[in-house]
Amino acid sequence: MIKQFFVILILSIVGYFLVDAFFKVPFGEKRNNVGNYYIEKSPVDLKVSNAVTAIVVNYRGFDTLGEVTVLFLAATGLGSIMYRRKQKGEKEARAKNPSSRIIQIGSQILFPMIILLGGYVFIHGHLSPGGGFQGGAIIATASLLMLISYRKFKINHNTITWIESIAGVVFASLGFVGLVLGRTFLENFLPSGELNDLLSGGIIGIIYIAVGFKVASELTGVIDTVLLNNRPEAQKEN
Amino acid sequence: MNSLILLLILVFGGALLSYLLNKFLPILRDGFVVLLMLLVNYVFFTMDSATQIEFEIGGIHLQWAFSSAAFLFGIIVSILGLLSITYSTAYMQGKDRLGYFYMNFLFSIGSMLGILMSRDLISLFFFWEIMTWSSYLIVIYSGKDVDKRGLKYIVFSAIGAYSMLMAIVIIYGFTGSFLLTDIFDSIFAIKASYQLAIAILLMIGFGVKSAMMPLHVWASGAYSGSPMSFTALFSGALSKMGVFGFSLVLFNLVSNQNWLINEIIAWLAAITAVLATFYAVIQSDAKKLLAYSSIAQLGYIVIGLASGTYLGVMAGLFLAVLHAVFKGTLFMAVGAVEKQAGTTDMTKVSGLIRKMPWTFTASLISIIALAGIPPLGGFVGKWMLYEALITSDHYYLVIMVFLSSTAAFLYSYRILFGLFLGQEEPEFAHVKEAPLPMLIPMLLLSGISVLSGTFPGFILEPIQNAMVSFGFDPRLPNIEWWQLSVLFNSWGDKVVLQNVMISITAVFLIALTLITWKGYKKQRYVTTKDISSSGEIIQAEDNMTFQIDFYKPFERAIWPLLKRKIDDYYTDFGNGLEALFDLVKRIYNGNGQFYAIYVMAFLALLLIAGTKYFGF
Amino acid sequence: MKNKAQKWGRFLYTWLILMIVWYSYTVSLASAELITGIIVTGLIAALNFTSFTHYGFSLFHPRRILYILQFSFVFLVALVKSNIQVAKIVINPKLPVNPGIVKFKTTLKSDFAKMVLANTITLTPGTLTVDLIGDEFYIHWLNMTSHDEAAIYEDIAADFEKVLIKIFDK
Amino acid sequence: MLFEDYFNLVIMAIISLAFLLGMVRFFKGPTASDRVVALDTISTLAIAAMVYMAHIFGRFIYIDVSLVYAVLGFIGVLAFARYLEGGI
Amino acid sequence: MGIFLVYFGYFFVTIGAIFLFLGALGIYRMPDLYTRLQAGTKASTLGAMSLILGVAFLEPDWWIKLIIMILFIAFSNPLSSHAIARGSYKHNLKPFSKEQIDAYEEVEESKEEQE
Amino acid sequence: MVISPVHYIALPLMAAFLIPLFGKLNKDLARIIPGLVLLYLSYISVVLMNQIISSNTIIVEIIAGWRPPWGINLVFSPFTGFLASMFSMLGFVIWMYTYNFKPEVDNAQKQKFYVLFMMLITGATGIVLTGDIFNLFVFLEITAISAYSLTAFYRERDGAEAAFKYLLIGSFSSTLILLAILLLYTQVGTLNMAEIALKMPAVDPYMKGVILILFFVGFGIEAEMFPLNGWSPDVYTQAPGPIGAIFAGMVVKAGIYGLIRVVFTLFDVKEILPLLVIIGMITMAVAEVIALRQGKLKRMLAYSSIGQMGLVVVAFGIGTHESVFAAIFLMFNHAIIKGMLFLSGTYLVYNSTEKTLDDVDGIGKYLPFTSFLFALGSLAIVGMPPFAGFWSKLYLLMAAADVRLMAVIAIILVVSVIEIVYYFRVIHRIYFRERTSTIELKIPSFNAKSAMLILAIIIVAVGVYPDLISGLIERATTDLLDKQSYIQSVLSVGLK
Amino acid sequence: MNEFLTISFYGTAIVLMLIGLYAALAKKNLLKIVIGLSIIDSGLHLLFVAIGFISNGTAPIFSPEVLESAQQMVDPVPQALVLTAIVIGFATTAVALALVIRLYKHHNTAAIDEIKNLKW
Ligand code: NA
Ligand code: NA
Repeated sequence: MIKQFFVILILSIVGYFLVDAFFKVPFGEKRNNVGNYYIEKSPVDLKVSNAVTAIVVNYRGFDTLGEVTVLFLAATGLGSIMYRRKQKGEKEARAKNPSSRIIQIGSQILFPMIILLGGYVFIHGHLSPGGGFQGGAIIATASLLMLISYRKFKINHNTITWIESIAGVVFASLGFVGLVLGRTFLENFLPSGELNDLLSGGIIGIIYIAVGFKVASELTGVIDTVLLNNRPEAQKEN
Repeated sequence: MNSLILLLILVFGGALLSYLLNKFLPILRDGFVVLLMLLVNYVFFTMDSATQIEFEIGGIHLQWAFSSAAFLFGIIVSILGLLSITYSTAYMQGKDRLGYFYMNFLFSIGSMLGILMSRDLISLFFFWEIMTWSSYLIVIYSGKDVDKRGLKYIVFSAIGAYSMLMAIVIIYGFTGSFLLTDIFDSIFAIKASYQLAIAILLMIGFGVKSAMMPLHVWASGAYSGSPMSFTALFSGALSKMGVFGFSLVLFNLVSNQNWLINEIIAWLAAITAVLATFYAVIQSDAKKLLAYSSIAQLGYIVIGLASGTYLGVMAGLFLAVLHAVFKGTLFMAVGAVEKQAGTTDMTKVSGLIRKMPWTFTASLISIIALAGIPPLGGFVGKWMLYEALITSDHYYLVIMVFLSSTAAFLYSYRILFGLFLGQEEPEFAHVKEAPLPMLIPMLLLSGISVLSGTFPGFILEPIQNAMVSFGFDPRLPNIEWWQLSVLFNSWGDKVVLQNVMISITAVFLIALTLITWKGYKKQRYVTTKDISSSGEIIQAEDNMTFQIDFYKPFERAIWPLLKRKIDDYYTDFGNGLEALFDLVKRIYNGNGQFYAIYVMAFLALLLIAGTKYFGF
Repeated sequence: MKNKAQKWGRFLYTWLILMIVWYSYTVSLASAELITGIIVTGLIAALNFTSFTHYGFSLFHPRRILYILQFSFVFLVALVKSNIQVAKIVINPKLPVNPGIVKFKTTLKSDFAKMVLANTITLTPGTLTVDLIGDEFYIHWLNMTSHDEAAIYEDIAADFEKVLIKIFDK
Repeated sequence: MLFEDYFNLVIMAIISLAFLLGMVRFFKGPTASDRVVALDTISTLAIAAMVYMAHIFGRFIYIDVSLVYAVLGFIGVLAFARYLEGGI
Repeated sequence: MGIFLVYFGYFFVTIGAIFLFLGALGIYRMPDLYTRLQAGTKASTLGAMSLILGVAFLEPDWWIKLIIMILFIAFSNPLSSHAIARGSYKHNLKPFSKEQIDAYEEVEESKEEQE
Repeated sequence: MVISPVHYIALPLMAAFLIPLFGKLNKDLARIIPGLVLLYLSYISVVLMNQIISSNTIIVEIIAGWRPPWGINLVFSPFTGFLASMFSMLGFVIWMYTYNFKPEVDNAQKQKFYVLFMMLITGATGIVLTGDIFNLFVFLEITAISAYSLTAFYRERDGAEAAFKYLLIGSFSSTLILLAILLLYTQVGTLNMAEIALKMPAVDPYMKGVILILFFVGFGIEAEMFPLNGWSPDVYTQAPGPIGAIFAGMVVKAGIYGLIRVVFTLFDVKEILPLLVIIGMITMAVAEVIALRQGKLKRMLAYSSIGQMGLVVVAFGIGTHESVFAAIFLMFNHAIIKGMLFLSGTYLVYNSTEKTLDDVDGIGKYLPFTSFLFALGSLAIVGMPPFAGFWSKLYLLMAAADVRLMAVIAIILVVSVIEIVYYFRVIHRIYFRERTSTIELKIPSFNAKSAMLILAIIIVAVGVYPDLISGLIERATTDLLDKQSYIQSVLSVGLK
Repeated sequence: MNEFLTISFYGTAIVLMLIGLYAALAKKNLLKIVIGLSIIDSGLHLLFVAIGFISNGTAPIFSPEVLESAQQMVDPVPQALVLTAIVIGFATTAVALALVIRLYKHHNTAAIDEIKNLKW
C-alpha cells in the first residue's frame, strides 16, 4: 500500500513535468527543419512517394540497418534464452488439443492471401504506408495463423536461418556497394525511376524487400520459439 | 649510464633475475643475490654525490638525486640490505618459494633506494607503494595468521599511503609542482591551516611505516611474522623510511613557525615509546618482544627529530642509524635461534648460551646498545637526546623517555635470559651454532655497535651532512671521523663525557669478559625435574620455570594501562563500520521493481531540484 | 488419386485467384506491377495450391457460378433478417430466449463447403457455430424451437445446404 | 460546413460511441472471453472507421492500412480464442 | 448516375454506422458471453460491410479494394466469433444453466483426440 | 574500398547475419568469424587513429550520401576513435578468451553467443561513433538487447532474474532517452548532434532543463550511477565471465560516453557538473562499501566496477581539462584492469555455482598463473604503482586539488582504502588459506591465458610508462572539450 | 479546437505512459509489468506521432491524387523514428516475455517480489 502510494506520488510529479513540458510544445503548427527538407526532397531526389520510407530506408537508412539488427538480436536472444537441450527421445512440444476444423479450413484459404498481402506491403513500401517491417510482420502473422490452426504445423528453422541471413547480408552488402563504388555507405547507386512507379527509389525497394524477408523470417522464428517453449511438454525444466 | 638509474636497474632487474634463477638455476641464486647486493653497495658508495637525473613521465616532472640526508639513510639500506640478504642465504635454506622471497626482498631494497633518491613527491609515492606491496608480499610469505597480519599491514599502509597521497596532491594544488625544490620555495606561502593539514596527513603516511601510535598495530605482527632475515631489514631500514619522511615533513614541508606540529609529533612519539616498551616487556615471544621494542625505539628517534634542536635531531638520526644496526643484529640473532632451536618462545627455549655462543655475544652487545648502557652507541644517543630535550625545556618528554628507557632494561634482560641463560633443556640438546653466513652479518653489525660507542664520529659525520640539508649549520669540529670519539676528542663544549666514557668502557669490557667467562664455566647443569619441592609432587601443569610470567608483578602494575589494546578499538571501529555497510547493502534488496522505483524517484527528485538549478 | 492435369489445374486456379487478389491490392495495370504480381503470386501459388483448393477451375463452371449467385442471395437475405432480429434483441434485451447447444449432421462432403456452411450459420439469426466434428455441427441456438435433430437441421441448415451441395459436392 | 462534413461528423460520432461501448465491455469483462469479444468488435469498428476516414481524407492509400489492420485483428482474436481453449 | 451513387453511398454508410452501433450496444448490453457474441458479431459484420460498401459508392475509384475488404470481413468475422465461442466453451465458460440442452457437453467429456 | 569508420559497424553486422549460415557449414566458423572481424577492426583502429592524429583532423563519415544534418554521419575523432579502438582491441582479446571458454555448450547455442557477443561490442562502438542522437539510441538498444540475452545465457544460473531486472530498468532508460530525444527534436528540429549543439543556446531554459534531466537519468542508468544501478551487480554476477569483462570495458563506457556527449557537447551546461560530482561520489562510496561486504567474488567485482564508474563520473564532473583527462584515463584503465579481473576471476570460480569467496581459498597453488594475474589486477585497480591504475588515480587527485575539492580527494582516498581491504582479502584467500572446496578446478585454455596475459602486460607497461597512452588521451580530452571544432567539422562536411 | 487537440493527443499519450509506468512500478505480476512496459512504449509512440502532426495534416506520402499537397503533410521524421522505436519496443518485449517464461518455470511464480535470489 505504501509502495502504491509512493509510486503514485512519484508518477504525479513526473507526470506534472511531462505535461508541463509537452504542453509548451506547440501542437500541429509547423513542421520542423529536417522534416520539411525530406518532404521537399524525397520526391525529387529519390522519386520516392512515401517520405517516411525515404527517411527510413535512405536518409536514415543506417537506423534501419540497426533496427533490423535489433530484431535479429531479439530473435537470437530469444533463441538463446529459450534454448533447451532436447532430451533423448523427446518429442516436439505440441498444443494440448486440436484446433477447430472450421478454422483450419479457413486458414488454408486465407494463408496464401495474407502472405500475398505481406508481400504487397513490403514491395510497395516506398509507395504506400507499408514497408519491410509491416510486410514482414504480416507474413509472420500468417505463420501464426497456421501455428494456431495446426498442431503439427512445423516451422523449418533451417529455412528461416537461410532467409534471414541472406536478407541481412543483402542489406549490408547494398551498403557496401556504395562504398565500393567510391560513394558512401548505403548510398543509392541505382537510377531513381519515376515518382509513384513500382520501380522507383533506387535501392530503397530492394532494401525493403530484404527487410521484409528478414523481418518475416525472424518474427516467425520468434513466434515459433515462444509457442514451442510455452507448451506443456516443454514446461518440464531439464 | 647514470648511476641512479644503474642502481635501480641493478636492484629491480636483479629482483626479476633472482626469480628466474630460482626457477631455472636455483644453485646460483644465493651467490647471485649476495653478489648483486655487493655490487649495489659498490655503486652506491662510489656514486658522485652530485649525480642527478630529471625527466618527465606522463606529463609529470620528476627528479632523482641523493641528498645528503637521503644518503645517510641510503647507507643503512645498502649495508643492512647486503648483510640481511647474506644472512638470508643461510636462514632461508630449505624453504620453498625462494624466488618469490628474494624478488620481493630486492624489490623492497630497490624501492627504498628509490624513495631516498626521489626529489619529487610522485617518485616518492611511487616507490613508497612498491615498498609497501613488496614488503607486504614478504609479510604474508609464511607463518600462521597471515590473513590477519597481512591485512592489518596492508590496510594501515594503505591508510598511510593515501593520506600521503592526499597531502601530495594538496601540496601540488597549491604549488603546482611535485618537485621538492619547487615546493621548498613555495610551501611557506600556504596558509597555516593547510600546512597543518598537509603535515598531519604526511605524518599519518610516514607514521604508519615508522609505527607511531596509534598507527602501530600492524607492526608487531608484521615484524614477528616475516622471516627474520627480512625483519632485520624491515625494522632496521624499512621503518626508517618513515623517519626519513618525518625529517622531510619537519624540516622541509612545514614552516618553522608551526611548532604545534613538532609538539604533536614529539608527544605521539613519546607515548609510542612508553607504551610499546610496556608491551615489549610482557611479551613471551622474543620476536614479538623485539617488534615492540622496535616500535619504542622508533619513538625515541622521532622525539629527537621533532625536538627540532641541533642536538636533538642529531640524536634522532644517530639513534636511527644505530637502531638499524643493533635491531638488525637482534632480529638476526633471534632468527638464528628460531632456525636452530625451532622456536623463539622464551618460555620454551632457554640456556642456549653454550650452544650458540657467538649468537649470544652478538645479542649481548646489541642489547647493551639497545638498553643505552654505556659505553655503547645507545648510551651516546640517549645522552644526546636527554640533553637536547632538557636544553629545549621539554621536561615532560624527558620523563617519558626516561620511563621508557628504564622499562627497556626489563625486556633487554629478559631476552638475554630467556633465550640464552637459565637451564638447558634436553630437547634443545642438539642445537648448534648458526652457520657462518648468518653469524658474519651479526658479528659485523655488533662490531659497528661497539664502534659506534667509541667512535661515534664515523656516524655523526654523515649525520651532520644530512642535517645541513635540513637547514642546520654544521657545528661539529672540523676533524677526522676517528678523532671525533670518546677516546680522542671532546665533541663540542656541551657534552663532557670523554673521561666518564673512557673509564666506563674499560670497566665494561673487563666485566663483560669476566662475567661471560665465569658464568660459562661455573654454571651448574640441572634439569627441570631437579628442583626440591618441599615434599610436594610436582604436577606437569605446575609452572616451575620462572620464565613464564617473567614480569608478572610489573605486568600487574601496568595492566590497567594496557588492558584495552588500541587494536581492540580498531576492531570495534571496523565492526561498527561493517554493520553500517551491511545496512547500506540493503538498498539492493533484490526486487527489480524497487530499482525501477529508485529510477523514477530519482527522476522526480531531479525534476524538482531542476527548478532551482535551471531557473525554471 | 489426383492426376497431373488436376494438379496443374489447381495450381493455375490458385495462381489466377491470387493474381486477382494482387490486382485488387495494387489496383494498377502497370507492367512492372503485373510482372511482379505474376512472379509473387506464382511463387505463393506453387507453395500453397494443394491446400488452397480441391476443385480447381471446375468452380468456374457456369452452373456453379449461378448457384454461387443464388447462395449469395440466400445468404444476404439471411444476414439482413438476422440483423433485424439482433437489432430487436439489442434494443429490448428482455425478449424471451431459450438458449442451448444443439447438434445436427451435415450431408456436405467437402471441407470448404462445411466451412462456408458454418460461417453462414454463424451469420444467420440466433445461431452460432461452436464446433464441427466430422460431419456433426454443434450450434449455439439463442432461441431453441425444437429438440429434434431433423427439425433442427431443417431450421438451421437445410436452406443453405441445398445450395451449397450443388456448388461444391456435385 | 457542407452537408457532407456534417454527415461525416455524425457517422464518426456514431462509430466513436460504439467504440466507447466496446471499450466499456473490454474493461468490464468480466471474463477473459468477454474482453476478447469486445476486442473483436472493436477491431471491426476500427476497420470501418479507418475506411471511412480514408474517404474523409480522400486518400486511397489509407485503405491499405485498414486492410492490414483487418488481417492482424482477425489473427489476434483467433490467437486469443485459441489461448482460451488452452491450445497454444 | 453520379448523384445516385452518392445517395447510395450515404444510405449504406448510414445503415452501416447504425448496425455498427447496434453491434457495440449488443456487446455492451447483452447478459452473457454467447448472447453478446450472437449480437455483436452479426450486427458489426453487417455494419462494417455496409459502411464499406457505402464508401465504395462514394469513392468509385476504390471499389476493387473495398470489395476485397468486404469479402474479407464476411469471411473472417464469423470465423473469429466461432473461435471465441469454442475457446470460451473449452475454457469452461458454459453458456447456460444445467437444465438447458447442451449437445456439445458429451464431446467435451469424451475429449477424443482428433485432427 | 577505403578503410572508413563505417567498417566498425557494417562489418560486424554482416558477419553477425552470416554466422548462423556459416555455422551450418562448419561448426568452428561461427566462433572464428568474430575473431577475424575484431582483429580487422583492431587493425583499422590503428590505421585510422594514426591518420587522424598525424593529420590533426577528424573523420566525419557520411552515410547514404546525405550530408549532415540530413543524413546520419559517423564521427571518428581522437575521443570517439580512442574509445572505438579500445573496444575493438579489448573485444579481440576477450574473443581470444572466449574461444575455448565453455566447450560443453552446444554449437547452436554457441553461435547465438557469438552473434550476441559481437553485437554487444558493435552496439557500444556505434554509440561512440555515431553523430546522430537517434542513431545513438538505436545502438544503445542493440547493446541493451544483446546484453539482456547474454545475461540470461546460462540456464543453470539466475541469469533470467538478472536479465529481467536489467531489462526493466533498461526499458526505463530507453524510454527516458527517447522522450528526451523527442522533446529535443521539437525544440531544435534536428537529430544531428552537431546541429543540436549549435542550436542549443537558443532553446528555452526550462525545456533545456527537462531534456537534460531526462538524458541524465537515461544515460545514468547505463553508466551505473547510483541510485540507477540496481541492475548492474546482478548482471555482472550472472552473465558469462567474459561478458562481465565486456560490460565493464565497453557497455558502461558507452553509457558514460552518451552522458558525457550530452552534457559536454550537446548542452554544455556547467550547472549540471556539480551534480555529476555528487552523484559520482555517492555511487562510488555506496558501491565500494557494499563491495567490502560481499561474500561472492563476481558480485564483489561488480560493485567494485560500479565504484570505479562513480570515480569516472566524478572526474568528468570536475570538468576541467585535467580532470577530463583523468576521466578518460580512468575509463581506459578500468576497461583493461577490470576486464582482466573478470577474466581471471571467472576461472577462479569456474565450476562453482555460488561463486563465493570461499571457493578461491588456497587456489593460488592450483591455478598459479590465473591467481597471479588476479592479484596483479587487484594491485592495479586499487592504484598501486607501478601499475596503470596508479596514474589515473593520481591525475584525478591532481585535478581535484587544482580546484580545491579537498573533500572529494578525501572521499576518494578513503574509498581507496576500502578497496584495498576487500581486494587484499581475496588475495589472502587465494594464497594463504587452505583449499577446502572440492569443486573441480578448470585450467584456463591457452587462449584464455594469452588473453589475460596481454591485458596484464598492458597494465604493467602503462603503469611503468604512462606516456604510452597519455598522448592519445590528451588528444582525446582536447577533442572532447572542444565543442566548436566538433560542430564545425561535422557541419562543414559536404558531399551532396 | 487546437487546445482540445493538444490535450487529447499529448494528454492521452502522457496518461498512457503514466498508466504503463504505474503497472511497471506497482504491479507484482511479471507479465503485468511487461504489459506496463508495452503501454509506456505505446504512449511514447503516440507522443512521437503527435509531435509531428500539423493541423489538417495528411500522411507524407505522395500519390497521384495528392501530388501537390506537400504543405499539408505531417512531419515524416517522427513517423520514421516511431517505426524504429516500435520495432525496438517489440524486440524488447519479446525478450522480456522469454525471460518471464523462464522465470516462471524456474520459480513457479510470476510475482516479482518472490524472485529475489540475487540481492545485496
Ligand atoms: Na627460556
Ligand atoms: Na574498484
